[in-house]
Amino acid sequence: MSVIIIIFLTAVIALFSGVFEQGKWARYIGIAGLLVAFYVAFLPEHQFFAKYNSMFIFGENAALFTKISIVITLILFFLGGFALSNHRSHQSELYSLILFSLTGGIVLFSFQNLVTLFLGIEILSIPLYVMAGARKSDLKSTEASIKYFLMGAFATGFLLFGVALIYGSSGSFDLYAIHEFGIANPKNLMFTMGCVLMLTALAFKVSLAPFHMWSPDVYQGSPSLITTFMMTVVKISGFVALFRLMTIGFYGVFGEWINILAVLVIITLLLANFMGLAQSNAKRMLAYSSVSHAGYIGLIFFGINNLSTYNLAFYLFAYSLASVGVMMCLIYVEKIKRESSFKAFNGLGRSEPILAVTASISLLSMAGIPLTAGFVGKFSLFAQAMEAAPILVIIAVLGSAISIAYYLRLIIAMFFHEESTFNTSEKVSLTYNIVAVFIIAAIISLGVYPDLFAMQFGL
Amino acid sequence: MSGVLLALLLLPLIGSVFTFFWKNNKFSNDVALGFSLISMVLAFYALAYFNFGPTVGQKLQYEINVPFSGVLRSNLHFGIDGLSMIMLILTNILVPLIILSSFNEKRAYSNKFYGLILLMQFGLLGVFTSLDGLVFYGFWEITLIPIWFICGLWGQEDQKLKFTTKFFIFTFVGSLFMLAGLIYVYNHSASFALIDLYNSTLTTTEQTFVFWAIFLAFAVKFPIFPFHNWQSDTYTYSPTQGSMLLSGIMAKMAVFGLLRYLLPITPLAIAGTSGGIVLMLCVFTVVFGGLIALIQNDSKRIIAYSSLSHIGLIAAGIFASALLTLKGNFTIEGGEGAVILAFAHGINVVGLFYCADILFKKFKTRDIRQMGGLASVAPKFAILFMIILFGSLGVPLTNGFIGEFILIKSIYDYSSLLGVISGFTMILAAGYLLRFYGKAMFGEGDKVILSSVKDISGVEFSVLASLAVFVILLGVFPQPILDMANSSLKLIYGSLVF
Amino acid sequence: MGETNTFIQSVPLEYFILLSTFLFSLGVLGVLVRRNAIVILGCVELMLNSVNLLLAAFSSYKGDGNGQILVFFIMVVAAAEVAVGLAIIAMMYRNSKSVDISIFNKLRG
Amino acid sequence: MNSAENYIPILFQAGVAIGFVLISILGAHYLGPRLKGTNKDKNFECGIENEGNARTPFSVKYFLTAILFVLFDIEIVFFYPYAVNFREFGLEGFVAVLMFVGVFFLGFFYVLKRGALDWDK
Amino acid sequence: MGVLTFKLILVFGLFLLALTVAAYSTWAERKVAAIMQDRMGPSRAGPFGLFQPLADGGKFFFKEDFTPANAEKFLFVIGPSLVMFISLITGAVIPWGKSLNFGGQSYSLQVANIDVGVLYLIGMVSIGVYGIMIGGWASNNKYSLIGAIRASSQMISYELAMGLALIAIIMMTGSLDLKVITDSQSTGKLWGVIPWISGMNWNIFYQPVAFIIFFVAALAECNRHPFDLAECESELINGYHTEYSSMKLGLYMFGEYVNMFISNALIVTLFLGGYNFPGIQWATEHWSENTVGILSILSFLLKTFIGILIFMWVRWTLPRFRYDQLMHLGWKKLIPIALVNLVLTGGIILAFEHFMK
Repeated sequence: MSVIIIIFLTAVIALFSGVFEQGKWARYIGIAGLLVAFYVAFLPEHQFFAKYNSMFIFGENAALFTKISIVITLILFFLGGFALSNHRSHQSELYSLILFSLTGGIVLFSFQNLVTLFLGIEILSIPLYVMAGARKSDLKSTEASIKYFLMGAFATGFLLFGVALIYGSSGSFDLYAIHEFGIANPKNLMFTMGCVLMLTALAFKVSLAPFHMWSPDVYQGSPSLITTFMMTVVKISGFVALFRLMTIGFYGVFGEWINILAVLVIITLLLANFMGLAQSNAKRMLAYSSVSHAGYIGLIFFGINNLSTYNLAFYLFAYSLASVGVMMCLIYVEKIKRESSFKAFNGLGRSEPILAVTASISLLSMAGIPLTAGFVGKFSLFAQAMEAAPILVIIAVLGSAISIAYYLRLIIAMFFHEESTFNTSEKVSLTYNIVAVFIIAAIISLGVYPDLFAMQFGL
Repeated sequence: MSGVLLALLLLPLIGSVFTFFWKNNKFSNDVALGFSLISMVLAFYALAYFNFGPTVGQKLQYEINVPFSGVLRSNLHFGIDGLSMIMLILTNILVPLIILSSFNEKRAYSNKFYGLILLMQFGLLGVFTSLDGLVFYGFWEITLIPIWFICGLWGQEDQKLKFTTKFFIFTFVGSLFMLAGLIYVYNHSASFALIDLYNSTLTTTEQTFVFWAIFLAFAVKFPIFPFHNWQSDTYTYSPTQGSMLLSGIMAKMAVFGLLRYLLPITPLAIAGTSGGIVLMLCVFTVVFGGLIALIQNDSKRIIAYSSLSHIGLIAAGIFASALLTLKGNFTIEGGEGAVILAFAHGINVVGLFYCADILFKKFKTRDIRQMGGLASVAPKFAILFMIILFGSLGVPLTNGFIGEFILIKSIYDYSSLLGVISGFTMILAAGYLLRFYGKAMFGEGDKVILSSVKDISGVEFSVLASLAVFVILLGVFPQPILDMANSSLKLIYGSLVF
Repeated sequence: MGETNTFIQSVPLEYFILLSTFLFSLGVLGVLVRRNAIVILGCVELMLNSVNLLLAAFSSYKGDGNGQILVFFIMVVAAAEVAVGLAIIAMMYRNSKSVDISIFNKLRG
Repeated sequence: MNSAENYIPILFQAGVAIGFVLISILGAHYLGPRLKGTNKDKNFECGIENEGNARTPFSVKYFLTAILFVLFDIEIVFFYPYAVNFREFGLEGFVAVLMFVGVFFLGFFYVLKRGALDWDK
Repeated sequence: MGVLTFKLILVFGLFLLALTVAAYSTWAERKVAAIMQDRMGPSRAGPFGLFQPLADGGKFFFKEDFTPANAEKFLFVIGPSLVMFISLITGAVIPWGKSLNFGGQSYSLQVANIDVGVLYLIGMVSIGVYGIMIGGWASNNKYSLIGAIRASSQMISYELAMGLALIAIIMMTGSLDLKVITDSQSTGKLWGVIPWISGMNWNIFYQPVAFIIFFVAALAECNRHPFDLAECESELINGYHTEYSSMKLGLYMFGEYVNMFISNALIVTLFLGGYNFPGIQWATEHWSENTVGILSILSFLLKTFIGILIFMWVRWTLPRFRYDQLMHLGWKKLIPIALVNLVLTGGIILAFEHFMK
């Protein structure tokens, strides 16, 4: 909880830096605050917060996911200077909104009560609605914002109706009380209905097909840095919340929701990957790829064992790193070319080899090529789900196979075109190169030596 | 002694990185050649100290076993047995020759090109020496990336990207299924160590699933009908060195994987209907490849389909012996034939591709109908080409003969009908290869071209000559390879006996 | 609490559930059918408020105050959503001179 | 003391109010004269011709005021339950409310500084 | 006589009272203005022009009921109706007097004694905005729209301050029930030190700041001077009811005056001791229930009328604000002051209780 407080205060300070015409410091304030929070996440929780345990427990798992999210957000902050250079006038707001959103995400890692779950989701989402529309005069950004907002609010409605039904049947919001009620009354219709509604709502939030229809549009229309945030931290938060809720709270009606989830995962894997093939815009392709990754992560619910949380964390971290890696490249291209079609990437390998290599390795990591973190993540998921649902794994394998086709298109665009379409005078900044090298190092080292993750993030 | 293997593995990697960042394009080929030659010397050093004894030969030597991931239950486990040694030697012979074969060509970013070739060598060596399922899979996939870049970036025509990407996706799909299969076995065994994978207890149904999942990867890599779709296009449009790597060494990954992983892990599945089906497919591939090759006019395509035919024969032999063994008649003949033909095929196909490349350089076309009469102006080339061609044909006293003979015999032992059918391979090969040779070397050639071409250069000669030496050497003296393979194969086929 | 309970409990719980479900469905239908962004926002609010009603009813029947606490939070969040939503719709109107969401087909391939 | 009966008189009062409103609207409708005419039925524009639609966009300040009202009003709603149980919560509750007020002021101050309430600009 | 019967009678009585008060407020307003400006004021209809309101009412009924051609017909009617409706039912929770006794049974002089009376009031006040907004929008007239927007912006802005001021009162009594709030002002020592007058323990003595805020907010809520920016003639003709005529206009006008009456009743209830009069405790012990009841009603009405007079006094004395000044006052002054007041109230009460222990 101290982490939440630190990040919240950082956000407030960053926000007020803009008020006092010092918006250019907001990024550094955010970075400093995140570093402090990252450090604090390694410390044991202060005793003072024990009395809020009925709402909120910042346990080991929460700390693990918090660290991951903070690392990703830090990277985004480093990228922010270039990515948000068009938003100078309200950059402090954007940074503080990112931090507020992160706060909501951390609440989701540690909720103990459906009330906190709901609040976490809203704290996570509402800043995002604003951030999606950050390019105020751009109709695309507006469209992204309004679609995200309407869909998000719609999903919130379902979530709350589910919460109400669960409260009505079990008489409590407490996760463990619900857990016990579910075990005692697995056939309670109202409880099951509530469970299904909440599952639907969270499927909306993590964009599992067929509830994904908002995400390509939103991801494409939002400013790229914000898209990256949505693809990474938001997805981490959403999945951790879903995971906690389903495996702890609704354990009693496991048999009911696991089938629904299986169907969702199958649809997601096939649909998103096929749609990804059909795209001509790299950003939109990445959006579909993000949706398809929701499908892979969905495998975590099958064959749950004591390593599941670790697998989830690893996959999410690997996926987030890869997303940042690709999006970083996309941010650069979009900035220079003012568009993000595959064609815009032509010849990037010549003019900006480091960025292009980062993007390629990230894409290969997403596809699950060995020696990248993505492979280890996918492998763990497949290995876990293989026992419980081999069919799903086969479909996931097929999905991966399809996905490699569209990932390759981007790599081809970057490396296989002789003519460079980039103006050489606009070189990428040092920060980007450092971040790029960091991402390459992280992806490769996690892929070569996966236990590093367990060591660094304290499992 | 494990240092030798470590050096052998790391040297290409270091060479790759070094070459990749080597600014000077002029010397990058020399640097790459240097690295590969050192690697070759190391390989022969390892061979020299390799213990061939009939009982010790099956034991792993030069073993490296480093704990790697506790979470994934996997170790970095490498080691060399007879089977690995053969593949290791093949790789280390061919890579320097492949690099040397490109010396005459000017290409952009040649340092990157050689870096990728060395990276490829690293992956191949890893595949052939790894003794852990996960590590094996890792190296298996790693080989894909450099070859994709090599073929895609330095390929010959506009369509290169389309076909290399097709190749990538085909093989990647296969690999993923292999991953699924390996995971299934892994879930039922203590760890990813090879020995644990062997000892996993699976029912026939489960094994059938695993068998087809893993076989798919090998079938694509071989390739075996109906997964051959990518092959001829990719071979055709790749740069010559890419085709050499693909057909000469990468296809052998599948042979190796079949023997090392598929047979011992899924004996029950092979004993069921799956083994028979696969054998049929392989035999069909043999005939199919040969027939298609007969009607091709594109030099590289002829080689591609001939390769398809030979590889099909290898796979068919392996399965025929496996099926025989499972019936109770223990035999390792198919395995022996497969190993020796794999080695021979590696050398022959590289030579053939190089000859095709030389022909292309002389005639500026790959259409054999537009060639002709070269024998009169390039006698050295004609002779070396002939030797390699004979090896590929399986003429006695060349390296192809023994392998093909043993393989056809082993298939015949299992089923006389299939044996007879697969025997057509030799006749078909004679048909298409001699047609190729005849069209290219004799007959009426274009006088203008013929008047301007010279005989092969020194580099070309040295490559072809080295290959020709191996063709004859192994044809006369194949015993060392059989000895090396023997103990490993006994172990592998022995695991099929219940 | 006790006194309030008797008052609310004079109406069967099923009525509350049915009414809330009806209102909720109405909201869902509205969101799906209508094309005017403001009306959709209104429908979302209807959904949230039907949940409030349901929670308040459950809370009274169970004699447990927690449900009403969530009602408060829902109200707050709904307000925040309305604030953000209206701002977004105002931005939309400024950019496109319309609040009809069917004009949004700019984001394709 | 709180039962449905307590609310019934409100219904009476509502009924009376509705009755009065209905009577006066309908009464005036039927009692007064009715004259029609194109010019007469136009909107009042101080004697000049009507120009365009009356529902034209107006200053965004008004929207902002409405949005801020919704936000601050809902924050005020939180005070009501606290105020009722103020004595029971004691010091701890007061500290919590002080924090809440602090956040309220943060938001207020932000809005103020960002010029959302500057009507003279 | 059953409770409900009594309530029905009370409702009617209250209705008539509200109408009468509203009607005569118009008269009083003109008279007050006349006195302040040294004029006669209405004097033709009846003695001192006392029948003037009746004449006005009649005139409203017989004027043409005009509807602009491009107005939203339905909303055009709903607007004024809503204003009138809301102002009429707001009074339901106010305790108009102590109690009356008929046939041995005691009847509370509060139409609906509900325990969330304050919330009811706040809710009704909020809905009042809709009547004005709908009317202004439905007219399809630029002046009307601007007037309506101004009016609603102003009303919601001051609603915040009003709500915050109310919370301080609620913190003191710990109840949302207006009856309880009134009762708490009848007993106890003033400031804990002046024990000898009962019925004078008024909240205004404890919460002068809240009272001032509430009073100002009430002025603004009623769109009264000096906050009647919505209908300033020089800028907006007549604001949101520019297009209205006949009884629809009458409803708006009447609604406003009823609102003023109810607002003052509320101020009296919350701050000025409600129906309490000095010595009410003594009177309850010594006099009959009905006597006290009637006295309490009179006391309540007296305070209310004084409040209305002050409203009028303000109207004819102070100049109109500028719109930016109006909003600045509401947002930048009243809201922070009310918040600080709230925190101080809490702190002082807690400290006081702590030291008393």
